Amino acid sequence: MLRTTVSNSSDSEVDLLDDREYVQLIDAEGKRHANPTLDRWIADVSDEQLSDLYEDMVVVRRIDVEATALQRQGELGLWPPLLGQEAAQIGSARALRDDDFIMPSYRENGVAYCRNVPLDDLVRVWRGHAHGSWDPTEYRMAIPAVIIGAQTLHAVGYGVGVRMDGADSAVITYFGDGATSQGDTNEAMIFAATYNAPVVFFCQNNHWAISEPVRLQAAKHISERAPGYGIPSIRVDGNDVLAVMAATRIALDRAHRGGGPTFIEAVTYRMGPHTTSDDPTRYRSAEELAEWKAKDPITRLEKYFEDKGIFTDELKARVKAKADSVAAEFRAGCKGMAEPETMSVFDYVQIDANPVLERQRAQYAAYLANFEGEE
Amino acid sequence: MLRTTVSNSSDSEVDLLDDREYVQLIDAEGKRHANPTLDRWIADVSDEQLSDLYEDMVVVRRIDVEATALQRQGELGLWPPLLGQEAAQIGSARALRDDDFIMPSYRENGVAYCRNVPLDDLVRVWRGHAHGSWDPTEYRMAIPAVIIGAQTLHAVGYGVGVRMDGADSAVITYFGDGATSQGDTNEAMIFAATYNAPVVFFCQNNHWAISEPVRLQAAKHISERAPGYGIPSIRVDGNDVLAVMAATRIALDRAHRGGGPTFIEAVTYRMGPHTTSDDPTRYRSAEELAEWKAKDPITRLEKYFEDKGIFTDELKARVKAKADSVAAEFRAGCKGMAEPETMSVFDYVQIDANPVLERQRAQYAAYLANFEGEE
Amino acid sequence: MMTTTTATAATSPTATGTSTLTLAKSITAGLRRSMRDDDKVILLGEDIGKLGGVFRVTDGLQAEFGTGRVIDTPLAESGIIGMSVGLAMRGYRPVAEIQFDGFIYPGFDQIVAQVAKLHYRSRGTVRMPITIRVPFGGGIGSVEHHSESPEAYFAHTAGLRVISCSNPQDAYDMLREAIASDDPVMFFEPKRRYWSKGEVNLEPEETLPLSRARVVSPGSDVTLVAYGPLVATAKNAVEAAEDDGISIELIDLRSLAPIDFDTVAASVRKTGRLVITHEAAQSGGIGGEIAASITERCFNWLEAPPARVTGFDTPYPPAALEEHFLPDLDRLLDAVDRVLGRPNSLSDWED
Amino acid sequence: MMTTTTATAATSPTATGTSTLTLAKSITAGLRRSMRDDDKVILLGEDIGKLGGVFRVTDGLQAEFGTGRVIDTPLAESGIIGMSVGLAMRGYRPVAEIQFDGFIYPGFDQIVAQVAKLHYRSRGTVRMPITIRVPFGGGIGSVEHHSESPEAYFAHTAGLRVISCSNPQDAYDMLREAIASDDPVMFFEPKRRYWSKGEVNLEPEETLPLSRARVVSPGSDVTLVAYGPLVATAKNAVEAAEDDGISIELIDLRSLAPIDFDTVAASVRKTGRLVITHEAAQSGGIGGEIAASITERCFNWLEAPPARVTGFDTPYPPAALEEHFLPDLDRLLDAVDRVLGRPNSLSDWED
Ligand SMILES: Cc1ncc(C[n+]2csc(CCOP(=O)(O)OP(=O)(O)O)c2C)c(N)n1
Ligand SMILES: Cc1ncc(C[n+]2csc(CCOP(=O)(O)OP(=O)(O)O)c2C)c(N)n1
Ligand SMILES: [Mg+2]
Ligand SMILES: [Mg+2]
Repeated sequence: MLRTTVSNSSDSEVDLLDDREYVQLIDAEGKRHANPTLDRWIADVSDEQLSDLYEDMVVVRRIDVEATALQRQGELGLWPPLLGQEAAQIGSARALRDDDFIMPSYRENGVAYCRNVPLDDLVRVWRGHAHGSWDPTEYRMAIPAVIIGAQTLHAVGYGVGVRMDGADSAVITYFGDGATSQGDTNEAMIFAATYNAPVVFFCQNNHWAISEPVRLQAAKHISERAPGYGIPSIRVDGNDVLAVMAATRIALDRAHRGGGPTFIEAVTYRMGPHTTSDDPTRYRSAEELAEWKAKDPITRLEKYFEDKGIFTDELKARVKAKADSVAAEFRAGCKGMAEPETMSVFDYVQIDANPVLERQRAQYAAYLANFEGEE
Repeated sequence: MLRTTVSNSSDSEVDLLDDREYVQLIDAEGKRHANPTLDRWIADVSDEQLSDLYEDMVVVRRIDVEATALQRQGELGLWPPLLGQEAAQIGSARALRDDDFIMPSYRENGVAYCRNVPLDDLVRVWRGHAHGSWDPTEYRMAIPAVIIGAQTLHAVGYGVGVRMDGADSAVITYFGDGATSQGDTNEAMIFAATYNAPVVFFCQNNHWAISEPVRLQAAKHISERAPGYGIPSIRVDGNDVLAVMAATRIALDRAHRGGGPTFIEAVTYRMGPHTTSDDPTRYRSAEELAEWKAKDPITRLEKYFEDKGIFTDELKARVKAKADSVAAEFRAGCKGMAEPETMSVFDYVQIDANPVLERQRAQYAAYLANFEGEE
Repeated sequence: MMTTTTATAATSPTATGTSTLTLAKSITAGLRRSMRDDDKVILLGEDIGKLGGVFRVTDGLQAEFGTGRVIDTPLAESGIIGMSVGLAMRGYRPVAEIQFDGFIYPGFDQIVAQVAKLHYRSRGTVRMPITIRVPFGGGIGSVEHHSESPEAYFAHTAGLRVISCSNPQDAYDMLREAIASDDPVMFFEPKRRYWSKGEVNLEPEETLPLSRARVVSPGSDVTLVAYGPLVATAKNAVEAAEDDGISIELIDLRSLAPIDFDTVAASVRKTGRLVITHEAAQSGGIGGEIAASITERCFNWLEAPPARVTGFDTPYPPAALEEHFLPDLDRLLDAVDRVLGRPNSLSDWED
Repeated sequence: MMTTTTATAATSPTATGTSTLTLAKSITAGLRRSMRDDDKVILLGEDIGKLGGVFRVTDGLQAEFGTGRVIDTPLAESGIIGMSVGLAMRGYRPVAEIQFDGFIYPGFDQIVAQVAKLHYRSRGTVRMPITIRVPFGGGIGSVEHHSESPEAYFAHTAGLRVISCSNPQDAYDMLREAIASDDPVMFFEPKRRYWSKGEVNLEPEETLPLSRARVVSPGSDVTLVAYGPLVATAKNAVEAAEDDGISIELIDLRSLAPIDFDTVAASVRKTGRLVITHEAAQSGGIGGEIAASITERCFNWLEAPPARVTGFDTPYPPAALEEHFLPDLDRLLDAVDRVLGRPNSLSDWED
């Protein structure tokens, strides 16, 4: 698997911040560009492994498409598509060690997939059955944070705890371009720098925060902020799975070796609506969307494979079969989900006994009992 | 007076940020150093005007000393000394135009002095008579903000309002090194950059936030943060009144001309305790204090004057007389302050009628009436 | 999180006269009217410009008034409120939109420590004519943080006026009065009633003062106090009880701080019985304050202890369970029975 | 803002047995003991290291446990709480200090939306054994933001336990139990009682459970409920009333969420009269919740409406006026007279 990094990061490697551009290995046309700094970090990634990453992206896109369809069918209340952000999520998630912890926002379903979170747990929240689906300890991934920016501080606290334990794992926290305006995200950078916390700040700059373009949040590149706090940063083509993986490995390596926090701005695009309730035609142009469709993270890999002559029918068939089977399982899991128990409204508020709440529970049970036998 | 600026700022002028040092015109030994960028901004400052600035600093220090004494005598509950920060406050405040608005924290008594805030209004709050002393509109200076960082956002809103009005005045907001860790201060930079607000962020880095050294808040120079948000910054010797004035003029000029926000880090030192209740011996060394005493903002000007042969007995006498008279007025104003009216507890909560509160007021009045005639 | 589109538009508001409007559109009309009347009124918030807000309440306003008066802000609630404070100090009347109830907390400090207290702090020299609009409450099947009822936090904060509307006409009138007030006003909008329609007179001759509760329907047996989204539920309860021969006096509280105790007390002195309902958790909710204050004022008139029908002391539950959290018709009627001493769910209850 | 030095130290705590300690020093002792017993307990906050906190409550702890377990943080309350959440997720038991009551609001979002709800959100898989220490209340002649009583905000927040101690022994015991609890606990410390002394058994055999109120002194005529700083004031009232032949049963509430209504109700069923006191503003304060809930439970026992003696619905006033805001002995006795139907300040009051 793709979990061991091949070399140690140096501080110059994380200064891959360029004023206008980002680092890239595979461009929108599927062309592979050499980059001496990044290359050695993905030297171990064989074509076979790259096709695994490709499969991940295709499967995750399929999950996303299925979920959007399930929402239209009334099976889900809402869904936040990650369409277009597959490379950013898969490239970073597949760079993680098993013991690295993930503090996500609500859009990281691709990341959760990489962590083998059960498929129905990806939609439990969006079906309205729960506020959080899985046990974070089991998957080394917290449940999604909806309050923008909140999880970035949790990542710092968790990371400080990791160091206190004498462990060398890292924490990666995902957030959007909009989230960089929240006080919490800025405080997280400050705290992380102060405590040299092993945190990777992974910003998916998908160019939009609901209807607000990124220029409303940031007058310069988002990645240009972190250095002022003493946190090195990398701006990477977020639609280039290989470059994302390299950048994340550099950052993780620093964290694992006690080098402290790193900031990654993955430049990508939210090709879908903010959520299934959103109407992006109100605020963005068809041209902009078309421009970004041309930079699609999946098609560029297909071009790359084609150019190399390895986009075989076998590969296509394998990936399709996987996507189909995941989709079927996903749909069935969603539709077959058991409704939560009525009285679970009162569960897990607190651990210690709360007599006031117990009284409410008992009274409500007595109230419900009134209706027993009715129709 | 010192209110007109002599030339227009260019963007390169505000890039006076050096990785290790700060810009300076008069050093700790009273030596004047040429600085082509800064010099033209204070070319109009004659020796006479410099001696006015000197007088301001001496008077403000005297107020500070008197206030500390008044606290010891039980006349004040508390006092936050500005000892050591006179140049930062006088240099910046005297750079302001009359129509520039000030959003201060609690330590800007030197700034308030420059705005002719009545002397007793400087201590009304610290005597426990009021939460705020003066009418902000009258002095174009808000009442102090005690909640760290809050006023920086007010400055942005005010500044956006100024531009909406079609006016060309600026807003300067004062805050400490500690305040740069608060979410609000960071959000203020983001909002200011987004709206190109005419705001001067004036950080008095006095090296301490109560007992916490600045390195706990910032891994790099504080001034290095703003550029990442698209805000040019200047790091200036905050104990050099002339350099502070030049830096502030550059920043104000940008604001007046629609150039947007600028960040100034004035490197200074809190020579006293955080407040009169604080015991700095618990957390900082005598050596550090001695080191900074050698950089005193007032004595360096005296040396400068001496070197120039203009530290005349007349000047000394004039400044002493002024300080003495201000001190006398200040003491008398403090001690002679009328106690607030009992029932004013209920005043100014809201403008519109509040029957619930009125009932409480009436009931409390009835309650107090019970005691009338007692002892 | 959620971007909800408006239900098919009601009659669009004309400049004057009466229109049929949804509650959401009557807020739009109120904003538009306030902005036309006073050019110091400006709107700011997340996604309120081109998108018109996730509920489309500000739809069309940026087109009419420009980006200078309908301002999309960076994603930071403390920033939105703090910027509003500065604008107010400069003489503006900011109307800030908080996207959903559950996102108000990052702005809590600026609201509680600045907006609420600056007038007091400055001994009357500073005014904070800020309106903070908050779509609140549950019942829309949404995810976490999108269904909360945080009004009690603000009602406990001296210096703030807290109001909530329940129908399109009040939405229009109260919002305009809130914006015109020199005090800061927290304006809680019952989001699940955004699409409910009503006749709205856009040129009302006289309106009920902002701080006054409204007797929605007179009655003699029980006083029922509701506000915001639950007024509609309470109306159903009034009708259902009527069929049962019970006469409920329904009061729409409208102002949650200060509370119009005179109106409630007058009613309770007539009926001797009080039921209060809100979606917020029971402990520390506004219902407790009303029960306590009315007991203080009407002790000798009360035939039964005031009953509260509220959300439970739990976080707002997932959508699939919200019907078991939200007060509904049956729970209201159950409480009416209880205060009347009729058999009800707690008849055999042992404490 | 204010850095207050401790009054001259009381007997310093020995490892075991009973000592005379100030309330502040008993908190120090409680922290030390919890840290010794469990190395997952870590402290974080502003100025808690070398300085020992502005009230010196953490004095000596960084020297004993090192900078790894007594952590000075950057100046940001949201950061302090958010970092605590992450530490808790990693298995630590953070004890966060908020320097003064009025500085908790920047951390409000992390407390209300994360600390309080993560256990519920995660369906029990995540625990938040976080203690948030807050010196609160007035009476110390301080400047604005240093004398507030924000407890009702948290008591209205499902998922939080809210407690307040009134004496050194409880301070020691309750703090230890709070830290040992797997629930998040808001620990409100009555700062103006920091220097009051008492005997503290550092090895108590048995302690009253955290959620239980304490009957401080039994009585038969009136039940008086207080917590935190006002328990001492209430004790004086009990004595003064005794001289007047009135027997007050004083209850120290200790737990503000959940409230131990069983203990209060049992008392009111005996006395028939209830007075509640707190420093926080009356509207929406905890007193209203108690009055409402006790009226609900004890309607037939009550001889008079529960009376509240509280701060007014104003911001906390300047120090020179605080005596006219804070409940004191006379105002308590006045309310006792009122519930007893004796002549009192409101005898001729017209509503
Ligand atoms: C504190 C807070 N304020 C507002 C929201 C509403 N909201 C949800 S997502 C979103 C935009 C987030 O944009 P970004 O951070 O770029 O992430 P993206 O959705 O693009 O992945 C907003 C405003 C929220 N969830 N939390
Ligand atoms: C939100 C908030 N948290 C904590 C405090 C307590 N406090 C008052 S001053 C201060 C230190 C401020 O340091 P800095 O910003 O450097 O300003 P300085 O006092 O050095 O002028 C602290 C922690 C406060 N006033 N507000
Ligand atoms: Mg985005
Ligand atoms: Mg400082």
